[in-house]
Amino acid sequence: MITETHYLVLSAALFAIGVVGVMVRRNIVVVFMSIELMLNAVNINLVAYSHHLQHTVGQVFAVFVIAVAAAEAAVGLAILLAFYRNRETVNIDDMNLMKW
Amino acid sequence: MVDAVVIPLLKIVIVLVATLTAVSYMVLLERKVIAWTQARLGPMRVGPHGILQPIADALKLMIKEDITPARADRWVFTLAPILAMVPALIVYAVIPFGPAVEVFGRPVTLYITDINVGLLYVVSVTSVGVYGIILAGYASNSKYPMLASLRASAQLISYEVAVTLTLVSVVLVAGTLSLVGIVEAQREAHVWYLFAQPVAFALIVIGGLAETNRAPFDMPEAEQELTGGFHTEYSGMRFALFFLAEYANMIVVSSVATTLFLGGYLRPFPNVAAFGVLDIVPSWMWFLLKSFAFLYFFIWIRATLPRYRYDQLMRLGWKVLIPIAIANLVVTAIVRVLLVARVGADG
Amino acid sequence: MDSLWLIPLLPALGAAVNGLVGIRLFAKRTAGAVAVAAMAAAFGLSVLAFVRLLQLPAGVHEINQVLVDWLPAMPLATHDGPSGILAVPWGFRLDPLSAVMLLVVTGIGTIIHVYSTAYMAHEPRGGVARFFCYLNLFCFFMLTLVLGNNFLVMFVGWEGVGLCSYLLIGYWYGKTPASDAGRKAFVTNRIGDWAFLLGVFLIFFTFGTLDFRAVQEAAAAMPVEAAGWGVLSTIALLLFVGATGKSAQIPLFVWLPDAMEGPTPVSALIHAATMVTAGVYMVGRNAVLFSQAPMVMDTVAVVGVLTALMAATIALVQTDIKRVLAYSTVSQLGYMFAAMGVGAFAAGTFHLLTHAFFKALLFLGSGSVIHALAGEQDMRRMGGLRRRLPITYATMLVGTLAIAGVPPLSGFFSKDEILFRAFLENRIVWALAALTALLTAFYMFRLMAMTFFGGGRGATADAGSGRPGESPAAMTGPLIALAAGAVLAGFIGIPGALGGGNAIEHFLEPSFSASLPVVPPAAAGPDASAGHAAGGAPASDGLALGLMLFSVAVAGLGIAGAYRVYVQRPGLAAVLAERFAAPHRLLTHQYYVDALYDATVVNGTRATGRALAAVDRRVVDGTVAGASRLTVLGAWVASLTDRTLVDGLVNLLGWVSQEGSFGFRRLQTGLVQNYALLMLVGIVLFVGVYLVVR
Amino acid sequence: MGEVVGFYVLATLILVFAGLVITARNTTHSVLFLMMDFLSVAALYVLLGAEFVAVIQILVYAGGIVVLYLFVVMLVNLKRPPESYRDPRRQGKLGVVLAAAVLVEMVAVAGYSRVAPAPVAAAVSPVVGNTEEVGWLLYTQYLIPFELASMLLLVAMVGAILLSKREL
Repeated sequence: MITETHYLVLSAALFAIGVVGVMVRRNIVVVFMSIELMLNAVNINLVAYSHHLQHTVGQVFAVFVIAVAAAEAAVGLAILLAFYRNRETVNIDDMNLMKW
Repeated sequence: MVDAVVIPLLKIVIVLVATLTAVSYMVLLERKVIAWTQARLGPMRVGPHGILQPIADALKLMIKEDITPARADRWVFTLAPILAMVPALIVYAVIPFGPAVEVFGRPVTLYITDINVGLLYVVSVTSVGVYGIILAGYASNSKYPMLASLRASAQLISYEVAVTLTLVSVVLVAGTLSLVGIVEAQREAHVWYLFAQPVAFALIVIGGLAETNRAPFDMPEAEQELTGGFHTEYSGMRFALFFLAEYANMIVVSSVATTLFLGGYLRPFPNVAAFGVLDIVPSWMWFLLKSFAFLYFFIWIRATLPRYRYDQLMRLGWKVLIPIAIANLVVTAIVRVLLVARVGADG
Repeated sequence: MDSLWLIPLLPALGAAVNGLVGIRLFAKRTAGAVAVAAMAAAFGLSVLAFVRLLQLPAGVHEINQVLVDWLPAMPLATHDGPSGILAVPWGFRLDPLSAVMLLVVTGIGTIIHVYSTAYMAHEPRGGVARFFCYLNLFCFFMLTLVLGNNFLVMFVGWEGVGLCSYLLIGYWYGKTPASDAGRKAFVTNRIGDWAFLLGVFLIFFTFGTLDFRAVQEAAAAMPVEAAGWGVLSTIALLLFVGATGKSAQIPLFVWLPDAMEGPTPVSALIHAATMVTAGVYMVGRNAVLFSQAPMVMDTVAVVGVLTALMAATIALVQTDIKRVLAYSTVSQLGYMFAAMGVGAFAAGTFHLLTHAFFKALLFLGSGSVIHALAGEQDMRRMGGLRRRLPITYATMLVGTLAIAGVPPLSGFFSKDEILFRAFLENRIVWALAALTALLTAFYMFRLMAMTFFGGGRGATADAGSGRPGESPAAMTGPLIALAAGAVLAGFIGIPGALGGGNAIEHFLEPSFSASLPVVPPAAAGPDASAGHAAGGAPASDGLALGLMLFSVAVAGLGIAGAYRVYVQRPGLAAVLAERFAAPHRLLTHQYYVDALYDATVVNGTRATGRALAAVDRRVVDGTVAGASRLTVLGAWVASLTDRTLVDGLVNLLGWVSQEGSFGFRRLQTGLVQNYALLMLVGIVLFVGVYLVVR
Repeated sequence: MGEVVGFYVLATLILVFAGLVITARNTTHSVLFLMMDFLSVAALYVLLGAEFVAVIQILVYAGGIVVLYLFVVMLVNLKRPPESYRDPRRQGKLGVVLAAAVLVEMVAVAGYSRVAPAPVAAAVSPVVGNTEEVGWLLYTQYLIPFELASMLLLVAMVGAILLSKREL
């Protein structure tokens, strides 16, 4: 029997993997992808509860999350491209101008 | 057990084999038709009138050396044709070839499955098909495939928008996403959607040509510019997969168009009893006839029209088709709301 | 009747035209023509008015005209109660006295205007217009003074002529002596004016009115203050002090010689013929008032005669031709005051008239000489001009004879009348006056001798190349006219002793008496001043003749002395000067009066000014500076507080922020993942807290 | 039974692909693994009876977003290795530790939620079918968020075009 706890643990694991990706990778594209992983973890959670509670609203929110993810990816990658055009790098450690 | 496993598996196998065979002969058909159009004979050596030419081609491709370029991304290079082929094939899961029929006293539906998001399924799966092209260009580590794959994927993504928007208006008319449901809706509406949504049909035809990289939108394979297109570096069986995928996609497009606009497996005038004599031809045969006509139309166009320039292609997609699709959608929605209101008043 | 107000107005118009338009636009000739035309018209109107005055029915001796109400009726009060209603009309009155003055001013003024057109011909164009503007303006004020029917209108003219005098003395304002002289005249006159104004106040306070006629009537009604000093005496004294200022009497005579810095026509018109006689006129105008104050009358006589004597002695040694004439003027004015002082108002006025003719003549003649010598005024550099300037010589000789009292010229009659009246009143005055007459004859012929006789000296000797010629007709014409006047003016006052009717005295009589029903003409002398004419006319014919002979002899003696000293033995003057060195020095230094004034008044004023300035600097400025020091100190303290306390707090805040941010900024590495790390820490902590608390 | 097998298979696929995404040396491979991961997640949604979300997941994520990533990777991955420079302050290990802490905590939370409140009553919906329900909710109760999301997408589109155009 698969309970919602299974899904939650799966979601938590996926989220943790995303966090690790965000934390350790220096290629900003990979970091973006790790964020997408985290968003997917959230979506799994939402859909799992939707299933568990027999209520569609979780899916509605998942759709919203997907929309936001699409927007985030579009703008984020556009910024990345603009940055790459100027600095010839996608290394996140090179993007440290915004500091004291 | 039989109903749950055996029959679906049988259906899958039949569809796969039929599709692959159809694809093979599709190639022959195209060569013949174009040859005739150009007052040639086409393949004539293998079998009578070259009827066995596809088998010879298949054998040739299978026994040819499969070359992987030296600096290629090996895994992706192998994955790309698979990613091109798989979506093209799994779309057939939702294509309704015919209604439920009695086979050996057992009711069998003439489609693999009918999911309630069937149309969305088709759209999403075909959208995954673009990976094959992109990855092929990337993995080849070569200029021409790279450019071709970028062109192709841009073209696919652009026209996907227009096609999807057009499909929405059809869905609005039918009131369902299920392909079977759409066919049945045409039966109830007493009319093919070709006549209810002529603009949408035109858009689907144009968009379908572009989605399948067919002439006059065959930029990704423009020999004069890009040698062989995104699969320039491919050879042997992997090339065959791309080839099959392309023609499989053509069949998918014609199948979907048939289902949506030409009444699918329905005989002409399904509600008019006077035409009952037409029921001699089985429903799946009607479907195949319509699809064949569509495919013939594709070949015809290829033989007739010159190729678009790339910027003209993109302009057509973004500045003509998408606005028309949106306008069509809006008009359809308004008309639908008015009709529902009238029906409500009548009821 | 209606034209009375036009008489002063015409010169005013001329002044306005010349001043507002002429200085910029008029040619010299145009400016002169305008001024002369204005004066000539005024003279014509004056003659008409005079004729009308003569044609008045018996018993009426004045023409009144009120132009407009100047000050509206305004009741004034003191602690003791109401003192009267101050209502001053802008009124003119023509009576015999003012008629004489009117004719003098307009007539001689016109002549001098004509003379000026030639004399000022070498001035710049705008300067000529300015000069005629001033000159016309002076005439306007002088006529206002003369015609005014009350003290206030008179005062307007009084001050106006002072102003014009100042302007004309300083006409060449580029020359320091000229502008200094102008200021000196103005300031000196102010002293007299101050007294005059006080007198006017006292008059109003006493009588409640300012109208001449009313004041005379009221004064006549009061008892004569023969023994005690009363308010009338005070008034009279104050008015007389005012007169000494205007008429250059002791002690305020010092400005007149310096006023010779002005152009010669100015000297002739203002400082000989008209303005300086304003004091005499004023005293004559208030004859009744003065008569009620015998002590002041004596003072007037003594001051007058002393002035006459002193000025005559100073004139003996002056070398500047115009200064000689200036001191002569002072001396003759002294004569007039002496006449007034002895009650011979008509004689004084008569002398005023004749003196106006011959002194103006002399000044214009000297101007002709100066003009011919291109500005030379020193007599020691003149001589032998008799042949070169025949007309000037002739006319000036007439004037000199007149002033010396040689019969039958005008001076003889007027001066003799004064001497006669003085002899009757006061022998000391007579003696001094006679001595003055001797000196007058002497110094005037000294002037003639040094200028016209002998050999050429200085300027005249140098003039061999550009020899001086006779002046133009515009200058000689007036000379001749004035010479005629100097000859003939005396015949209107031939005393009874010579078989004359003494017409002028009878004519003037109404002006010096209190009430209109005048005494019969037979009663010679000022009947209003009863008790003074003790000598009585019937007993004096022989005496008068004797005195005439005496004065002619005196004049002859003076002339002869001068002829001997300066013509026959030219070196004698220097010898005499050496022999009487001390008196000579005293005279050349004008009795050290100027030095005395400088030492006392001028330096005193200066010292006071300096002391006050010192007080201002030390005390007032010190206080202000002290206050500012205190302010500066306070501001310094405040700024110290501001710098240390307030700024310190602010800086402390900034320092804390800065140092703190130096630490905190290490948190901002610019690495996105470090921020994400912190976020993660926060998530872990929050979820941990949730798990623990739940 | 089938659900259990499906769940474990899909869960394994999801986690393995996710791990491969963050560990793959080649960024293109990462993108491919990401696509696989998303497809697996889509399958999981099907398992959970959320067909619409599953299809959208494929259409938007696999067919759209990941293609976008692929494009970008191909555009930027051409020169020097992207991870050549390493900032000494990045504290990557601490991040991993914290990620593990988060995992532990969230599992703990999931354990507590076993006693979660009873399932709420299903929304009263006039339509049947997963897609219809989602659409019904989107166009009724969540209309304003839906419109806002569309506005967000529009703005994102305009912004992306502005940012990526070389010159306007």
